[in-house]
Amino acid sequence: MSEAATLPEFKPSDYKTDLKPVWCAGCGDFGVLTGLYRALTELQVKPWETVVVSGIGCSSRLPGYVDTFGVNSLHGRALPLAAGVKVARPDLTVIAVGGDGDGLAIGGNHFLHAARRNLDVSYILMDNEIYGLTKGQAAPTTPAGDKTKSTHYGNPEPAVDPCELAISVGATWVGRAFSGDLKGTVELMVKALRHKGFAFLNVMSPCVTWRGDDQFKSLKAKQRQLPENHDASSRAAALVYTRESEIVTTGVLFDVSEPTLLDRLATVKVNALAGKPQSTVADIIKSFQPSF
Amino acid sequence: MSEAATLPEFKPSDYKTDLKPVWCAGCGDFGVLTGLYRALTELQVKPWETVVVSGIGCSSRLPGYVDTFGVNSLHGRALPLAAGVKVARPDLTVIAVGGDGDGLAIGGNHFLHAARRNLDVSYILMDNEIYGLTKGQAAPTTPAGDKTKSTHYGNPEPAVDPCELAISVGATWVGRAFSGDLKGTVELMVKALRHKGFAFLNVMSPCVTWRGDDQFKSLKAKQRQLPENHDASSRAAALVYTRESEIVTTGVLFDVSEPTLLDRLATVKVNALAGKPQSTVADIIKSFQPSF
Amino acid sequence: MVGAGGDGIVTMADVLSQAAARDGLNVLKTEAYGPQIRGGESSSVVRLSGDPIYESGDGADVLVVFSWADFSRFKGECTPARNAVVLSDEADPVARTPEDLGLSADAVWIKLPFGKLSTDSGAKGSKNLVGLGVLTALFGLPEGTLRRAIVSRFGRKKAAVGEMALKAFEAGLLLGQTLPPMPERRLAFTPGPAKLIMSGNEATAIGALHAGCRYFAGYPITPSTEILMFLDEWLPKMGGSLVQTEDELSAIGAVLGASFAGEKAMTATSGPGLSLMTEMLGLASMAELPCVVVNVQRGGPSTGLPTKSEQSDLFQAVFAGHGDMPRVVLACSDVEDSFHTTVDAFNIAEEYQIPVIVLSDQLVAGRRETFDPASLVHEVRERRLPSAEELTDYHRYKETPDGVSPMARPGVKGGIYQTNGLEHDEEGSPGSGFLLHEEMNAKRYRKLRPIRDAHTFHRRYGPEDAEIGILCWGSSKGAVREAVRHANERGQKVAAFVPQMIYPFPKKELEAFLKGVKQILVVELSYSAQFYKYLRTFLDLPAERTHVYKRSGGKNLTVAEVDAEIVALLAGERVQERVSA
Amino acid sequence: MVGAGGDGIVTMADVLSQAAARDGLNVLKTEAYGPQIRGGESSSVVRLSGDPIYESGDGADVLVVFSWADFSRFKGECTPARNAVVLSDEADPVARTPEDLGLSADAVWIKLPFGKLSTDSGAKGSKNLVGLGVLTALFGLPEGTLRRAIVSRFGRKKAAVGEMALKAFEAGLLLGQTLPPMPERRLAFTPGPAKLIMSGNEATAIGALHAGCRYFAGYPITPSTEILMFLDEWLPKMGGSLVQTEDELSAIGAVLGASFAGEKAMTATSGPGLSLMTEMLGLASMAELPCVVVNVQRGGPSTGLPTKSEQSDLFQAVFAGHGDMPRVVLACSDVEDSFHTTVDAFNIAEEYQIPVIVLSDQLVAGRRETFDPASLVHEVRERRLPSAEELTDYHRYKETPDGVSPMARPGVKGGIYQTNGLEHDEEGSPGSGFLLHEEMNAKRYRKLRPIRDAHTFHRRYGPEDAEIGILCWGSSKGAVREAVRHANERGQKVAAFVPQMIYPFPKKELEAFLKGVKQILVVELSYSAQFYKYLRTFLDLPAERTHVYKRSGGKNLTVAEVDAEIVALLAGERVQERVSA
Ligand SMILES: Cc1ncc(C[n+]2csc(CCOP(=O)(O)OP(=O)(O)O)c2C)c(N)n1
Ligand SMILES: Cc1ncc(C[n+]2csc(CCOP(=O)(O)OP(=O)(O)O)c2C)c(N)n1
Ligand code: SF4
Ligand code: SF4
Ligand SMILES: [Mg+2]
Ligand SMILES: [Mg+2]
Repeated sequence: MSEAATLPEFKPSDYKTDLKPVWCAGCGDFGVLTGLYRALTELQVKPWETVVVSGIGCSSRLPGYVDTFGVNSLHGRALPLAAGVKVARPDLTVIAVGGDGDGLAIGGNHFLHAARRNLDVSYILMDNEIYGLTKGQAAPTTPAGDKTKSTHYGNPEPAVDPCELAISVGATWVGRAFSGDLKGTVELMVKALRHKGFAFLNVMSPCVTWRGDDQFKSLKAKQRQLPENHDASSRAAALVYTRESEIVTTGVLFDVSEPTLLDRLATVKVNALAGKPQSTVADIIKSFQPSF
Repeated sequence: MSEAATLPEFKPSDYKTDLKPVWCAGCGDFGVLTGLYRALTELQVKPWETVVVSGIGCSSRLPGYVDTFGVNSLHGRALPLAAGVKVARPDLTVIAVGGDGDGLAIGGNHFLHAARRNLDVSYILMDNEIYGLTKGQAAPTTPAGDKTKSTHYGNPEPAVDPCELAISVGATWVGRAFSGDLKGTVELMVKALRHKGFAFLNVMSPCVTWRGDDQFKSLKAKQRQLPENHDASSRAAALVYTRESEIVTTGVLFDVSEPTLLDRLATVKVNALAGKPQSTVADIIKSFQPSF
Repeated sequence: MVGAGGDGIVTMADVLSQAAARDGLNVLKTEAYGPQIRGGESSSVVRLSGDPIYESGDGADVLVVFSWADFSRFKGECTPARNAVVLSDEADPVARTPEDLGLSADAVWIKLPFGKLSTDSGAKGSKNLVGLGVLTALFGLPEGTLRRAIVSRFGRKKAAVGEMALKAFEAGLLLGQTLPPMPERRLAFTPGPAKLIMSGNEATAIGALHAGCRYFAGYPITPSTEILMFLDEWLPKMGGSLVQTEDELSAIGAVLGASFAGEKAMTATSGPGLSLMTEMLGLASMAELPCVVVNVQRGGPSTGLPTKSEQSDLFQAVFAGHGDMPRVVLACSDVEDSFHTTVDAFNIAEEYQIPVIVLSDQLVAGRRETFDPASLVHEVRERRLPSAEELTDYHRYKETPDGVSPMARPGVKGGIYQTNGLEHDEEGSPGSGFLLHEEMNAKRYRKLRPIRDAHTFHRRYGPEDAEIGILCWGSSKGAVREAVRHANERGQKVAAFVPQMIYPFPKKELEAFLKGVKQILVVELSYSAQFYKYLRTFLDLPAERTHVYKRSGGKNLTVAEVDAEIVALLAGERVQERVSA
Repeated sequence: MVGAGGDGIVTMADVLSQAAARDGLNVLKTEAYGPQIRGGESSSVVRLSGDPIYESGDGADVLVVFSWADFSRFKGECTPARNAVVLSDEADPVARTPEDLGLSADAVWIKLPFGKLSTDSGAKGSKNLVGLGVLTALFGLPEGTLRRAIVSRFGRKKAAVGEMALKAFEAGLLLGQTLPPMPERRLAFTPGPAKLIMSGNEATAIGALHAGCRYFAGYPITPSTEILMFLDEWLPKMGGSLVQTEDELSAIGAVLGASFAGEKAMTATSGPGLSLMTEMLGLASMAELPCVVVNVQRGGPSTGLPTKSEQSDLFQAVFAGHGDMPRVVLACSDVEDSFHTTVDAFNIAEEYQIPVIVLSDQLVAGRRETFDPASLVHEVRERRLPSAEELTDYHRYKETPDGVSPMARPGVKGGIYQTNGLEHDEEGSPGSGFLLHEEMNAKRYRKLRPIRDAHTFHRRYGPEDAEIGILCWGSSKGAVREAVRHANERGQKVAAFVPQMIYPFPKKELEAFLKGVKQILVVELSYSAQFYKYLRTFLDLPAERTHVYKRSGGKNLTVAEVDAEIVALLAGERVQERVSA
């Protein structure tokens, strides 16, 4: 890193608020939060030029702990808010965060369309395969057959692989991390934040309360790094590492460069002006005055 | 067809109501409607044991023209309604229909989850690459760059391929048809209706009013049949025929057999009863009476 | 004027309106369509006058019908006056009688070869221009201006097309000149400076741009889509952005995001969309995010009557939302007012950091009206930003006397805060203590007082010493105002009060209006009498002197309806109507 | 009782409640938690009596505190009476004084080695059971039943665990016996037959099953999730189905689908979810699809105070939705009532084909209460189906005197129809004519009349000749009822009226109640006084004799608050409060 040579302006603690996380001791989200502090530090993002937006859930409490601008919005609506911020203010760094229920159940449609539009936002999903905040109901990522507080006799629904979904619906950068692997998580966050366009990072982030300590151990055991020679520009190659059950592959699954929503909206403006100066309200009003 | 041997009980006209479609002359949806009459006839489905559910849009007017039970619900909500009907009454044949805006914009989340659950419903999407009823705004299927009533300077959003989406999110049967090809459409509808699980049929159904007559002609020119040797059981093979631009391949892209939502809910019941007789409210009440 | 698909009714009405506006006439134009998606029958009512016009008029002085079959589909939307001049196509196979139409003896009915003449003139399919020609000859419409309007409309791309169109017009003109003149029916007016002519939706969109709105997110829905389409054309030319979102949840979400980011932002929708936005409006209220939501009412409930007007989203606008959720509701009552109300909406939203809902309706939004370009002037207010000093120890939700705390813009050092929809303290940090909740509720509601005090928007028509006081809102204003004028002309002491601010309500002003009023008449197009019930929540409306005229929408309020109520009231004959639960 | 995470407060309260219910005592138990997701501090109030109990009581007679640091987080949720017996852990590093707690001279404070004794007894981490033992010895709780309750709770899986738990209990018991006895403070009661004990959410779910509900679709949300989880366990055992949907839009959509298909169906949610369902409830109203939506209120607006109670979703329930949209709103006021209200909701929904919203709240839904098993009896009504004759020429939306048209079940030959959210004729075919719209609005609203006439659900407490009439609803009933009893005991003529049916409202019954009442006091936990404003929409509430006691939720209504209002009112000292816009 060239930044390392000069004294960095911001330390990880500069991104930390005074609020004590409400999370359970041992919650995977602590790892994500620490990772984010470090990733922001590595990128030396100015806190006041950064907005972290979330929905509702344990994981969605995260913006309160990051000393940048932040919005803890409504369950499922992180991405619409994030889109509004970014399109209105392209100068800001916008990061959306939240849980698997938030992003894939109630927020699924926004995920789909943010990815399709290649919205210039990084989206970090804390995937614990459960609804944490509401005390342990099945999420769209909960494996079929699992017993939860809302699936007493086994979950009757197959789980979705968030990375597969992201790749299929148009995300231009897709990664998978494990919050127990801090170094890897930071690395991936940095890459996601550097990506131009919609970057989706699925962080496996255990819920010790509703999925048990086992989730940590089993993820640790299952974690594999992507092979060095993985071709992240190939959709087909990326899809090989989705719907895994016995292993969990972490790394940058997919990474392509496509015009982003902001690029395309900029083109719209160019086309609209067609070389002429910006219009004023007076111009518009004039156009309503019959002038034949 | 073995049914052809005996005199069929229902003719296509038996599935027709007295209501005159409000569609523009030449609208592609006429082909879909005629196709559905024929498909129902071929399957000899009992009209009173069939429910056609739609959202809102030109295409969503269809249930009013089919003499089965029908619900013209809300914009984007055909699939939730259809799910309620089917789970509550597995004995009924349930068909969901609607437009690309209805199913992929506002209704995108339900599409995603209905497919993931492998809901036992056939879903026929009339894809005209536009919002017809509201007079010509861009749909999620409108190609990038196209000018519409809401994209004066060219659509800044890439289009989604509904079939790719369906395959990626878990539909177990995915087909593409062209409403100008009645025979092909009927064949595919019959197959979709026979499929056990979530069957998604994307019918390219031109909007002559907002996309012009060209859409018909160009689709006709672009239409290709799937090769005979296509392996519909392979996700990867199916995906080859998505995101097409110069051609439009029709046929059964994907067809696999997986436990359906109803199968899994049946298992839940079996697990719940664990061989014991059904519970009564009295049993429940008793469980709240301290008995130590 | 009424015709089948392809008869060009819409164009005919449009050309006429444009020409009249060009010559400084007042114009009010409405349109209606059949259920077909496109190419179906249509009708249009154009009212022209040198005097002010408040609504469409109950009965047309002149009725042009190309197809009687289609005419019958527009019952209630296109009715001739009893003494109307009716011009119909002699080739129409359907026969009608003056009795069918309720015409009186002094009506005039002329059957003309519109279709034939159009073909003969060489401009096939131009019945509408032939019709315009006839009208011009018969009623003294501005001939030269109409010619220019036609050329401008049809000849823009190809001069030949314009000339062809003119031929049809001239043919009609000639035909008209052969008809017995009706001097007493001719339009009397002096040409003046050109007026603006636009729809309520357009005025709303222009109001937004004038107020500084540079971000719009929306999802199409009749009858509001025109706002989205208009802004799609203009916002990029003004450096703004528009996103057509995947649904209304996303639209209002993006608006709040843009607002948080410091932009003036809005969305526009209609009933179903507003219902979907209910939860997100609560976030706006709780997190104190300025935003403007324009809701163009149509017939409800549910998908209802998407192309018809109604005033039944009042409850949704004023009361919807879980929890105690302050918001502001404004209503626009005509086209010009749509501009001003939208600017007011932004001013209030930004100054008080509160969601503002603008209730328009299909009637106002869809009709075209003329007005003076000079009237589009309106002060623009801005958000309160933290001062440099405030930024040294910034609390986003600091308690203030008026409840408004300075709101930092992202990018400003020292302005950092995290907001949320959870109850929160002055910093924005979540808290669930009762006292905090009570204080914060009080802070959020406190803002309503200065809003009401500073913006006592309402109109008042009729004499100061009125005996009958009519209360109505929104687009009902047109018919009520005209009815009040009629009554006053008859010497009856009738006045009307029309609030522009619906919530909070200009209560003092209403109470002042009602002082001395003997009988109160509430007029509205809502089956369940939403306006009346809403008024009751803060106003004592004694049963013995309060009357409610309410009905479903689907047909615009007519002057005759209001007239009849006034007359019955004055005669002591009005039966008290039971308002259902 | 209050403790840190791990102190086992919840279990302690639970075991005590179960044992008391077993012995036929009346029990009312509430719980509260800190903001931590899990493992944080918690508190519980358990009230026991041989007499009826209406609410938690304002101050606890006995306060057990394992940690004073945590105690301070439950201000308002766990307060000792002035003369309370306080039992605290002598090892607690935080010091408190009787003055801090507002104790009077006759209070008793004993510091005990809860933690130490638990460790010494061999059952480490069982402070709670030691505490139970002490309480039993001091206040004469049913010793034997408690032992059995402990064994049943802890020994279910492993007998040894049960025995260990018993040891801690016995250690506490012994300790308690060494303390100076307080005979006047002992619980006096005669054991009786066991009572049921359950939460409001459980009673609601059981009510639904009793009413015949066999389909549930829902999305988790505090504080309603227990209903979903309960039904997830029981519905499949009863042949029913439950689907946890992707969101609330889908939940209510699926419920309407199931209802169309002929099943009794429901969903349960809380404010944010209800807001999201607004549009779909309009479809239910328009298409006349029976459905039940249980809304467990929490603090709002927006995400608000998710774990606290409030009565601020009244407007949303009664008024939300674009268009004129009839619906029915019921409110349950205690646990047993939750059962009956839910059955009523299904009965009304099914009989009248209308969406019914049941307003519960966190207080009623989350607390546990005892009652007699025999009280869970309630008639069940069914949907009106078309007769064989009606099926020969079936019109789904046939006009009828009460507005209810027979509804065919899919699968029935001859019953075919297509429904929709567009305005429609008797067949269900779309139409946008004004007359049709007016007729159909009338049909849909007409149903409210028989509903109101047949179900005049309300409660009335206090003397017939009351001078003060209190109006409240939902969970406020408990404190109000108790306050009325106090007042009556003081000889004051105070009565209360508590509707169970909120919309339509039992207006005649309320008017009868108010006859003779001199002063009216409206009591509610809504900052903006939603109930009061709602009452005004149909009731004249003269300012000079109407008083409103309203405040935000977040803290339950106490008897003392209501008492104070009554006293002030009677003394003519109550200052008229300004209700904000
Ligand atoms: C509209 C709405 N519906 C439901 C809820 C309740 N709710 C809050 S968080 C949550 C799910 C939490 O799961 P997830 O998003 O995976 O986050 P986690 O707690 O697991 O981090 C739900 C259902 C809500 N707040 N708003
Ligand atoms: C909640 C809501 N939002 C918007 C609308 C308006 N609306 C009706 S149909 C439609 C889109 C139509 O497009 P599509 O679904 O593709 O159907 P098509 O008309 O093209 O067949 C829209 C936006 C609505 N009825 N309800
Ligand atoms: S409940 Fe689970 S997700 Fe929530 S804070 Fe606790 S461990 Fe983390
Ligand atoms: S507008 Fe388009 S989609 Fe709608 S009926 Fe006409 S041709 Fe068909
Ligand atoms: Mg989760
Ligand atoms: Mg379409």
